[in-house]
Amino acid sequence: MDFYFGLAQIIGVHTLLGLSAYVVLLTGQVSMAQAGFYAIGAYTPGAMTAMFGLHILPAIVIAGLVSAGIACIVGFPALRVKGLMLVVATLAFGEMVRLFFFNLTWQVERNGELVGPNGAEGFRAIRYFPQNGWEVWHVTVFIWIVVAVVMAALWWMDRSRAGAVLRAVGHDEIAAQSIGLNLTAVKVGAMTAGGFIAGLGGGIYAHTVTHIEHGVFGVLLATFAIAYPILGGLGTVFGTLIAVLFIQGFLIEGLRFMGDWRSLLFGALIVLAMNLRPTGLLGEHAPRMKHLLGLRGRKTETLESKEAN
Amino acid sequence: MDYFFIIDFLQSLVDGLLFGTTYALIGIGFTLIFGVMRKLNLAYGAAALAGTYIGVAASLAFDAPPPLVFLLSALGSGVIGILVYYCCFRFTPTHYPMASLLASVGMLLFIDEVVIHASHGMPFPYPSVFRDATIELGDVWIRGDLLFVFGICVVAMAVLFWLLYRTPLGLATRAVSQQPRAAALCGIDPTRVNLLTFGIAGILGGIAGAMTAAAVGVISPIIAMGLTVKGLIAVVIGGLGSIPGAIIGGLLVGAAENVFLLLRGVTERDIYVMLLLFLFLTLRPGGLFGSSAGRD
Amino acid sequence: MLTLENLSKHFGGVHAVDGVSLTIHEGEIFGLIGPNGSGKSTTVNLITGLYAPTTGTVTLDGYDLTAMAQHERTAMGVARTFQNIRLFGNLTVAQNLWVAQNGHEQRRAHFLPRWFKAGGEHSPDIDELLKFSRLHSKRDLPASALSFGEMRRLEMARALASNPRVLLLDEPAAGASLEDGQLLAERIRDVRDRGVTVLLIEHMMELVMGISDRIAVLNFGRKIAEGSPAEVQANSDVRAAYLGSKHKDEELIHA
Amino acid sequence: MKLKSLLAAGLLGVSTLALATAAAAQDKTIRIVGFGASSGVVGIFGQNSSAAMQAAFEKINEAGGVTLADGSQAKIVTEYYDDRCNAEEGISVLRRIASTDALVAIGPTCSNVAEPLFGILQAKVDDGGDTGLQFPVFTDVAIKGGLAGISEWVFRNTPSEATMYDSLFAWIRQTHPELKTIYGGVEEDFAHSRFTWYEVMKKAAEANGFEVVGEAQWLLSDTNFSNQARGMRRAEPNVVAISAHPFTTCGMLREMARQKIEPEVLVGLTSSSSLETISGCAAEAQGLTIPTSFAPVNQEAIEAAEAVVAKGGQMDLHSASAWENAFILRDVINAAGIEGTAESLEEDRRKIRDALAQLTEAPGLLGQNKRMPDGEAVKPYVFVHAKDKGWEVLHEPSS
Repeated sequence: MDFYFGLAQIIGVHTLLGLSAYVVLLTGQVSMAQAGFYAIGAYTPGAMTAMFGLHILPAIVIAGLVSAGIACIVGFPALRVKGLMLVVATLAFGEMVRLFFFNLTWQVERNGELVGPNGAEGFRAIRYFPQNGWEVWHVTVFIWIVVAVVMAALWWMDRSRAGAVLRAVGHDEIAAQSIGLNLTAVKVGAMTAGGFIAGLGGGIYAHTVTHIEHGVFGVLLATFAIAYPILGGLGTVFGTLIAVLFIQGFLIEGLRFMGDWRSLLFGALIVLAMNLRPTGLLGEHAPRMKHLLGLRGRKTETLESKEAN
Repeated sequence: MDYFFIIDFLQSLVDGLLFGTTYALIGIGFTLIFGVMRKLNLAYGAAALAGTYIGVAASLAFDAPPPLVFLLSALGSGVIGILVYYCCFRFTPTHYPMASLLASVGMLLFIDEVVIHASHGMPFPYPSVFRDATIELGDVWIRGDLLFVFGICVVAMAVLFWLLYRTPLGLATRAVSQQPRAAALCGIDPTRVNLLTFGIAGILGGIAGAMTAAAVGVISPIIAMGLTVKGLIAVVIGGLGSIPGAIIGGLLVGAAENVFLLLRGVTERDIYVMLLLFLFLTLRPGGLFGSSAGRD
Repeated sequence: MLTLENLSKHFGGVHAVDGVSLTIHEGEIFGLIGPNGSGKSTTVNLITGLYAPTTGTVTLDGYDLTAMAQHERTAMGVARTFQNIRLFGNLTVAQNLWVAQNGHEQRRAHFLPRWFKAGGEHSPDIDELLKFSRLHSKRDLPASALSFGEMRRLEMARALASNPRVLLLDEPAAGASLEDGQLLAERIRDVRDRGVTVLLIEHMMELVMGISDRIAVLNFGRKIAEGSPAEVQANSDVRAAYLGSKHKDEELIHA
Repeated sequence: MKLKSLLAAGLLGVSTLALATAAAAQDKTIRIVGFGASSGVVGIFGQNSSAAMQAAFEKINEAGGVTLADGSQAKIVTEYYDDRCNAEEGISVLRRIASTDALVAIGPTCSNVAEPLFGILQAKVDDGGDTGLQFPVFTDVAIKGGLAGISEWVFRNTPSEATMYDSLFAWIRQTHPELKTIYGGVEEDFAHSRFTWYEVMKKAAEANGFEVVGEAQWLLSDTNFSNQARGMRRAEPNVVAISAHPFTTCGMLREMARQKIEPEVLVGLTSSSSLETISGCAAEAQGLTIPTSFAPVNQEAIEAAEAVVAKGGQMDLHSASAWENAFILRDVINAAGIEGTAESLEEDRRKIRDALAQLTEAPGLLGQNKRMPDGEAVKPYVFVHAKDKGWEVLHEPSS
């Protein structure tokens, strides 16, 4: 049973990571910096609970806030560029964060042992959960409460004007500017929100694995962060969740019985999925009730492909 | 400043510049593909690597001479490039670039895994030429094999320029990259052009992969990520869509990497390279030779 | 009300707009015409802030807009449509108007509720605008599913949603038939009657001559004439400029 | 007619299947599961480990399997789970294993998986306040020093690098008394390589009177070593120690050859004494000396290596540990009085843990392995060097 709870933990944490990229992707920005915010979020509360004995809850909230703050600061210069330039600029930022932690050694003595980030060796013994009597299922419930709160907030935002504004900016920046939207504010706002969510995710991640090191937060993780929302579809927050279930639940755990073939299938199935459902598993538009009931015509999509460009 | 430092500095610069040509080739490949499709092909580095492994296979199977190994690496990578086009770009909608972006990520993972599967992740020796020859200019040594790498890359670029500016194919490619719709109206088949571009970019990537492997003398699947990232950096420094820019960008990345290695040590090297890149991008979003300031 | 003073924009060696000065009065429909490449669209882009001018200023009611960002200009009351329609195809018709509702009503106290209240696309303001644009029945369709004419109407409604004082219409008749043109003329008058000043940039002479209170003519980035439709039509420089392109000349004579 | 025969064939198939299941149910089995990276760049470790385990368990089962508490014999069944060298996946895999009837797990292969994995286990047994997982893990491959101390549920049969390198440098000191200086090369971003240079090789060299005259650092995926090699050339070291994996070891060795750096002794990282180094750069690696806890030096070791090769793997110091673990676990199970029933699962796991903790010695392919109180092992070792496209035993310290 603990195995399923553990798997649910992984899915929850990755959902947060994916949602952090989702917010930014809504504005049309492909940010590879999410792994960097996730790393900041992992090291900060790791340090707070393991080194200074703080409670987990304030620790991860602070993690979110610190990541959000840094995302906001980085957003101003980074979001001046777009498209491929942005991909590379944010990738550079993410790598900078990773390499910062690669070089960071800061250990304090606690109960006779040195605790804290130790450069390339990583940050060991972030054992808040087991040390404080949290069973695996407690942790799982805790994670999913956080995920549910974040998803509800994002779902609400999606239905509010803020969501429409993000999508408007993502669709056409020139038109968005022409109706009086402040692009910088919108994009930096999205980046900050994304940073906050990534920070929460990172904070939880650090506590579920107990040991973090710079290598985890590399380009591959950043790629996964954007892969979840794109694979799931940008129409709704549930797309990201579905994609995380697909990748972590099906491709990684579900296909374990395939043995050697699993890793090969992993990439191949992503390619296949994007060819069959280019706008993601749940599609690009927020599915409304009547669409879900099958009333949605293919017509709108063909029209749109003509219109775009 | 002591004498050793100056020599080291010069040597780093020379090595970096020579090695930078491989980054430049990858950068050109990215730029070519981006030029005609306005899309990012993240599977590119992996395709280059896979091509290089095809060369290795030939070298292991029938002891092929180095030039043949290089040629097979380049051609193999070209074929894989075309395969990538069909798997990730041909059937995904043009107006939704994220589909092909993610498909190419899937392809990257897939190709990597196929290579690892076939090779068991083992490093293999890769043939190189002039390995033991060095030209000694005082205390600065120029490696014969790097000079060869440099030479091959320069030749590849020259051939590319000839293709782009002196042949009908090049004209069509440039037409598609500048005015895709007008080009289509003029009867240029964009699919054919895309296909050729992926093929040519693949060949360039294969050469870059082969030359990287030849310079190290060993090939391992772990170099794919490095090639991809360095190539991307070269492109954006040089400015999107600019081939001369990609070349300068590649050389700069090579040089900067080596100089920072000398100045700040290996663990901090990449921080400075990335910081430089980040500042560069945000302060000069168009790149060195970019025409349209960060648009698209 | 809206004043351009000695406005220039150079792209490299090309002087797209060259020392243009114009004054548009409150409540009028002002036509801006000129042959292809005469700098009309560049002028619009300079007014809305998409381009920064090489020299010159843009003022609205005495406020200097020149240094303002685009969204700030919109808040001041400048709105526009685009020659090649730019809608948010991923949003519904009503949402297209909703996102444009910021402009003058921005008040800090209402910031959060205004941004994070769900379902606000069903407000009376939006309903009114949708009815005005005859799009009410399509309010929940994606904007990308509209017909061409509907898209034009929606774009104009979206511009109006930002509660502008001046509306810049960049070739609103492009791609429309003659009858559509007449309908369009009525709509433009309706917009003016809502109290919005209209700057109309147009190729279709019939439309411009028919509804404009005053007209300015650009050629090679310079203003070559300004006045009432009749005055402009009589101007010899204008005739000469349009003679350069035969097709336009015919249009001018027809009008 | 056709349909009938098809149906008949189907029925026959089902019944044989049923028979087979019934037959299997009669034999008691216990499950020991392996896990580690068997795909990806470092997949070779897992593949070798898996082959070694399979070969070992097959041999054990042929000899009758293990004896349970009631005196009955049980066969060992095994499986291998791939964690792709990813910490989260490693944890997930271990939880999955713990949720089955497996008694003990052998793994993982990657040190960066091992650290977090051991972190989620209960740190001290019988500590009610610690809700960490209670499942015995007997590590074969992940070799980075000092990891078993993280949890009392962890035991490792990896060789003690500290002991081996100390002995290696002492031996070098003895056989080459004239050598004075050493230069280190280290792959900075790989936990194992880094640890082994700074905490093991460097200390061992200094303890044996070598002067460290410099260090060259590079990263896992680096392809250009000329700067690093130049520093090395100037220092003119007598001994060069390279703590890196085969890819960069080969890259560095090539660069050294190019710059004509010819130290008298060349020392390598334990993990490099594998086929990979030979495959990558046999010529340059010539003379590379590495301590290893496995070499086919006796009849048993040779036979074990052959059995593993027959399973499609390679026997090296890592997979040899997997092989040894299988036999140690057999002895432990025989001695511990395992019931092997679904009800006794938790108790059986605990018994295995306790029995492993009590071991002070365990048999190994090269002789007796010493079991340390912190769960680590000190194993017999030999020094090998690369020669003519293979590894050859250079010196056997025990003899």
